[in-house]
Amino acid sequence: MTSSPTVHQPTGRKRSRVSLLSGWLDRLPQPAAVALVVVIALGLWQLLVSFGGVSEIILPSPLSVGGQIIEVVKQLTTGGFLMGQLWITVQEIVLGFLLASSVGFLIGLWIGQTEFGRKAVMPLFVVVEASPKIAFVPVFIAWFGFGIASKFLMAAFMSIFPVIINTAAGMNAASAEEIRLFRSMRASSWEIFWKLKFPRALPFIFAGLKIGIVSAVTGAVAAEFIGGGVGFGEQVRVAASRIALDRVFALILVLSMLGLALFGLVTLAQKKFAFWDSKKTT
Amino acid sequence: MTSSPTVHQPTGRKRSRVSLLSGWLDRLPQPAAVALVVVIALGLWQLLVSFGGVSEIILPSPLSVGGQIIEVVKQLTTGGFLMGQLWITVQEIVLGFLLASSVGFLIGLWIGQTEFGRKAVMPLFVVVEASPKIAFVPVFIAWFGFGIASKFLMAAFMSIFPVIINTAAGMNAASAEEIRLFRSMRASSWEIFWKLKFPRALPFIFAGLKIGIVSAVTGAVAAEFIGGGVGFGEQVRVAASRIALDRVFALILVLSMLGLALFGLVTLAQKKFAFWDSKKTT
Amino acid sequence: MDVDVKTSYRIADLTKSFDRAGVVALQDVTLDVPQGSIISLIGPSGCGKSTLLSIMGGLLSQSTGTVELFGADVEGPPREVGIMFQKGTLLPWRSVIENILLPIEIQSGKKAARTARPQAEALLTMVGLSGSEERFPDELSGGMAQRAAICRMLITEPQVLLLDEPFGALDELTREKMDLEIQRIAAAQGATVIVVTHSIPEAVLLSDTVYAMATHPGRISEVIDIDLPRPRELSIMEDPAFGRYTTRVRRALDRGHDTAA
Amino acid sequence: MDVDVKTSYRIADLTKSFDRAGVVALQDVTLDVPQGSIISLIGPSGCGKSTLLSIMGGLLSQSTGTVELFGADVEGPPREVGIMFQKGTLLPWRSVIENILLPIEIQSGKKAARTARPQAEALLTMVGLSGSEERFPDELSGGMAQRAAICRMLITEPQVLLLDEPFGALDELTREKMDLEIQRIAAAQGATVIVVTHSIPEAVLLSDTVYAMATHPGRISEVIDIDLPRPRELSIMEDPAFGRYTTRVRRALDRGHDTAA
Amino acid sequence: AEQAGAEGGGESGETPTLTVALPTTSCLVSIENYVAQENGFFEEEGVTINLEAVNGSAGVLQAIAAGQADFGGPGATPVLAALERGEDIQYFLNVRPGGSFYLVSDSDSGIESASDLEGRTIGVATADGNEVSFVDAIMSNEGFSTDEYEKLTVGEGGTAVAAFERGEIDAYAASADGYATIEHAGIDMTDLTTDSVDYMFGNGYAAPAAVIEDRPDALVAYSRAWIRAAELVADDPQAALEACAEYQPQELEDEDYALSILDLIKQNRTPVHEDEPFGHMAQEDWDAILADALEAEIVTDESLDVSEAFTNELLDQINE
Ligand SMILES: Nc1ncnc2c1ncn2[C@@H]1O[C@H](COP(=O)(O)OP(=O)(O)OP(=O)(O)O)[C@@H](O)[C@H]1O
Ligand SMILES: Nc1ncnc2c1ncn2[C@@H]1O[C@H](COP(=O)(O)OP(=O)(O)OP(=O)(O)O)[C@@H](O)[C@H]1O
Ligand SMILES: Cc1ncc(C[n+]2csc(CCO)c2C)c(N)n1
Ligand SMILES: [Mg+2]
Ligand SMILES: [Mg+2]
Repeated sequence: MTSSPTVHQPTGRKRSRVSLLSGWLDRLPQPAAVALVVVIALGLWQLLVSFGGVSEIILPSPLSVGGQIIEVVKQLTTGGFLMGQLWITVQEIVLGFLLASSVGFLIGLWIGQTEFGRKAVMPLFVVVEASPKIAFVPVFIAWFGFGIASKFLMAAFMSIFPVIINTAAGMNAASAEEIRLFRSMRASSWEIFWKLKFPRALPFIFAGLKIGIVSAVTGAVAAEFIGGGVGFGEQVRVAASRIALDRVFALILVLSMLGLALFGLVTLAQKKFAFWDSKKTT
Repeated sequence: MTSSPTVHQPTGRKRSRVSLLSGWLDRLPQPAAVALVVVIALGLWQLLVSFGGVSEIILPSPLSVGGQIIEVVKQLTTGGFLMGQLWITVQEIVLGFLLASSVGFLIGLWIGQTEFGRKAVMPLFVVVEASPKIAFVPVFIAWFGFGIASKFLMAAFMSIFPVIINTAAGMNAASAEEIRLFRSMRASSWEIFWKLKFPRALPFIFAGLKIGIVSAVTGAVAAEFIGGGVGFGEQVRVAASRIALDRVFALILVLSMLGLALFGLVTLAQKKFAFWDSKKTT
Repeated sequence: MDVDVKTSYRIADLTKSFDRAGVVALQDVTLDVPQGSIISLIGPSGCGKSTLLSIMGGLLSQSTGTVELFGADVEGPPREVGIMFQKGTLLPWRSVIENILLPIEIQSGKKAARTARPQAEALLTMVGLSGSEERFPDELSGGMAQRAAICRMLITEPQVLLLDEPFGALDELTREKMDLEIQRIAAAQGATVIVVTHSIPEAVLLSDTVYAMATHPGRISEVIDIDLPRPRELSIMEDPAFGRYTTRVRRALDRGHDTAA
Repeated sequence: MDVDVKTSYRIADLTKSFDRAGVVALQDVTLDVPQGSIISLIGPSGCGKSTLLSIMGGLLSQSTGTVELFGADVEGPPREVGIMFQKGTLLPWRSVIENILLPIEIQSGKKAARTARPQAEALLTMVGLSGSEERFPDELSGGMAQRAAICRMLITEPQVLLLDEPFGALDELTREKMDLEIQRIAAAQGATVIVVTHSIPEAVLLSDTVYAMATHPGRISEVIDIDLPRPRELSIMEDPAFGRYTTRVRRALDRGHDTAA
Repeated sequence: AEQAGAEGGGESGETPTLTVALPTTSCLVSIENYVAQENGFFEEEGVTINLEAVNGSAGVLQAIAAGQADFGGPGATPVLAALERGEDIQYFLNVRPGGSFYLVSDSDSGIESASDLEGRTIGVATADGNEVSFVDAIMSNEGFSTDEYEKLTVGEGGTAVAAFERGEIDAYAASADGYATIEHAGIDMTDLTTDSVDYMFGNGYAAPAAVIEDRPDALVAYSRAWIRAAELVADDPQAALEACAEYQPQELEDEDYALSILDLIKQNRTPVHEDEPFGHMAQEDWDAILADALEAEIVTDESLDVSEAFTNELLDQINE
């Protein structure tokens, strides 16, 4: 919705070679840019394997991982076992993220909006967050059983903190003038929050959600690692315990692509809901 | 440095009971507020243990954990073994955090400042972050051995993402007018960054650092969990496998207090470096 | 103290200091504003005009002294008051019309805001912004943004208007038109208007009373009653009496400028 | 085209449209600014004054047409130009004096900024802000912030000044004083000044040429040369010629106001 | 704690339902359970079993304490630790009497026996519990005190391999699957285990005393089915592998690897006390394990009564 008129680049000195390269990179279309990065990453990876002095059972080569990816995708597309495991993990991630983002948002508000929250509630959450959360897996299993409940709660537990901290930080983003304007209109705290502070906090909140969604992926997987049982993370663990490293990496890549897709969804939501904050003319 | 003149509370309706309570809570001095929260948390915890049907080998009672805390503190203050383990972990955390915050800051800049970063580098980091990072522990150990190098690198690895995402988000925080002002002064990209975008990004960056420092604590501990060897996290694991849950919780609490202290340091730094962004008059 | 129904604001011995900056922004300000009158505050930059308006609007508390509106102490933004600030401050995520309807939405909900849309459109037409309803603030010129902010303040038809340099970014013609509109609105609704301005002709054209302020410390230095018939037209500016008033106000201002400023 | 050393800006057939908003902000603007002259742009709100200034300042690119400064195409903020925007925009984390020294710091480093501190203090004294060096922007009144922004623009002693309603938030007296300062600075440094203003007397007092603009679409509607001797004093405003010029400018403005605005 | 399977348990006429918490999510390591389940042995013996897998003995004991599982397969030492903490949990079936740990070295290292390990570094998966006692027991039997060799915690799987590759360890205390895995990773292993650790049996099955008291028949039924399955695994390992197809197909992808694990597990099932019925536990073995646990400070109460930790009283019915 915001217009972005063409602007001049700052000139003056001649453009350096670095900025020429960087300009060229910036103008690459996304698929080409991603392809470039992927090729470089794979190249580095292959170099590490070839010259890094690490055997394939510790760091597999891109090639053997590629073969395993084909294998994994084949197993996934033919449905059945692996697809079922993935589906379980997807549910854990999505439920965990939804829970973490909603509860984390509320706690973030509490911390960001009240002195009491800042002074007393925040330390509590810092203490909880600073503990190795996997130590709580048995407690979760004890209360919520072996099913996905304990796993998605763990995923939520592991992804809630970034949402809390960023929401709290965002509550400070509205300017003093804006708050004065709202107060002059006799806006209730609720309206100041909902119509001013919340929109102003969106860039913070979305940064928190982006960290959160990715943490939910690793949270669900970690819960499966420790809590045992089923799910895609468990498959990674089994592969790892077999030292089938190429398989481990292939499975991880599938999970990561899932994470990237979910991250993309959050980014899309940000574009939609914080449209007015999109890239400023530089 | 900013002046905060006294302001009226919005009136109109009579204050609700909720807001009276909340006002009272907000005016509590910090020690009292923290004490209140701690007492409530301990009370709930004791209730869960007493009536939640949870055995002591799953969730120990506050009382027995209290006993263990005294024990742990005693062992710590008399120096020797446990203190040595804690010191190892502290080093891992601090080194890991310093590495994560500096490298994460640079990568965040790259992502926040360039199209190429946003389109191609960011997805790479999302993919890496969405993978269960503990799966890389063997690789780290293969390269860096069982000493603290592999552990603090793991801690850095686990805490870098929040710094990246928040730094990148913060790069968008300067207003269009401010950027125009700097361009009119023929500021170089470097100066626009250093004198404008960076200060404006500080609230974001500090939120990222706050998440990062806490993640570094859990990262170091997780690395010790998986990678074996020494350190405080390993002590937790030993206690856990002994099913000495009271000991586990006591050790975790010590770690958490350490996390809280480091978090407090970051908050202090924020107050100092982003003084102009401190609490706005509500 | 007896409540005088003819008085809107009654300010007595008001002092305001900003301790941190070590500034006495206002000293011993005493001021009665009859209901339905238009008064203006004029004075050198930094003499405390905005501070006084903020205190009257219940957004800032005085250090000492009393501020009453319709006989009641001002302890927060009073229901009857609409304020327009020196900085317009439109919300970037709302279109122009949504910005204007914001006070309605806040005070009476979204439905009421939808219902009030025709009034908002009429206001936009009045200030010369019809057709810009759906534009966003960053697409407006400085003066357009200021006019949108005026509409936002007028939409609730407040009984008391506090205006802080409302027309500073407008050209003279638009500004004079706006002055007449304010006069018309005040007369039609019996509203009281307190306006901060730097334009001497505007102060004389609009006001029943002009309060000239002086600085270091900020205070009221002179009170000039403007005895010109209402409704006033622009042609009144040709009137010799108008000229005499502007000269008086100008002299008062000169005296208010201390050597430091 | 031959380079005329006597010309600073040479603008030909400039058009600017904001496609997204569907607005033609400027159409067929042609304009030569002799070096060392002071010109002003005056016109109804939204007629494209700020847009034109932004283009001249190399901050926005025109849709069509050419903009040259000293014979070279403007393709970014030119070295010789200092701009003051309609919104002052001080950085909240810098004290007043640090804000003023910012352009020096950016162009010549921290050491140069320290060295230039006396000049900054002199400028602050000139605008009546001495003593506020160490205050922070949120402790300033609107007019004080505007004056600080003026100092920030003047500190680099630019050869060309682009000023967008620089004195809009100042009282008339301070404003007139500032006008004289600008004239003095321009004469002393041989600087070219292009100023957007809504004040007709200010335009006449300052300018060698007044460009009256009209809206829908934004364009230059009339060019009025002001043949008054320099240096001008405030007393010149009593001169009947001055009155005639203000009337001419006012008429031009009247004509520039289309029915919609 | 309430019992997970209680809904079907008490009422007559219905098959009792029990939930078992297995200490590993590996299907191969707990193959007997999956074979019994897939072949309907549990039902045939008159019990319905839910298999739940967690990661490690602590998880098993916690799941039992939480009532999420009725019984499970913890190690002996963790059971002693739980006992000390007031959980009245008892072993009723020792299914790995042959033990489940191996001390192995890289065959290329020239280390042929435990006696070659003087001054060397021995990797252990975790710094706690069983592996440590296991290593110390073997080494002290060779006449070495604990300061005559190093122990290094290196984790399992990949990190253990990395430790060998970096030359940080000369030997490693592995469980059956760990052994098979490292070998499968291409490092040729030499088994250095001596019979001095015969007393150290592997994970068996344990239940709260109340369950053993109230529902012995269900536990017996489970155990009988388990033993039938074990026989099937021994007779036709290839066929047994099928049972894992649904639970952990990944483990079957390399049949050699899978079969080598089954072979190692078969050794684990071989009784040390030959005249006793399968599942039997000897008081002296428990005493030795308790001594190790006290030595390692996993248990601190020297007066702990090991006879509380196990019961052989179901074995007659089970083996009848
Ligand atoms: N928040 C604050 N903290 C400290 N000092 C302040 C604050 N706000 C205003 N002041 C000081 O109070 C004095 C009066 O400020 P005020 O904004 O009321 O002036 P004003 O009359 O509105 O001026 P202008 O015409 O320039 O807007 C000034 O000296 C200003 O620096
Ligand atoms: N970024 C933008 N996107 C879309 N339209 C714009 C943008 N900036 C300005 N405009 C439009 O261009 C026209 C000219 O704007 P400009 O700011 O130049 O006016 P102005 O003459 O400076 O007015 P004022 O006196 O009110 O400041 C206006 O109609 C405005 O809405
Ligand atoms: C029935 C049975 N299950 C697992 C193992 C092997 N195992 C898997 S996890 C672990 C350590 C848990 O304390 C051990 C020893 C076994 N030998 N017997
Ligand atoms: Mg003001
Ligand atoms: Mg403008």
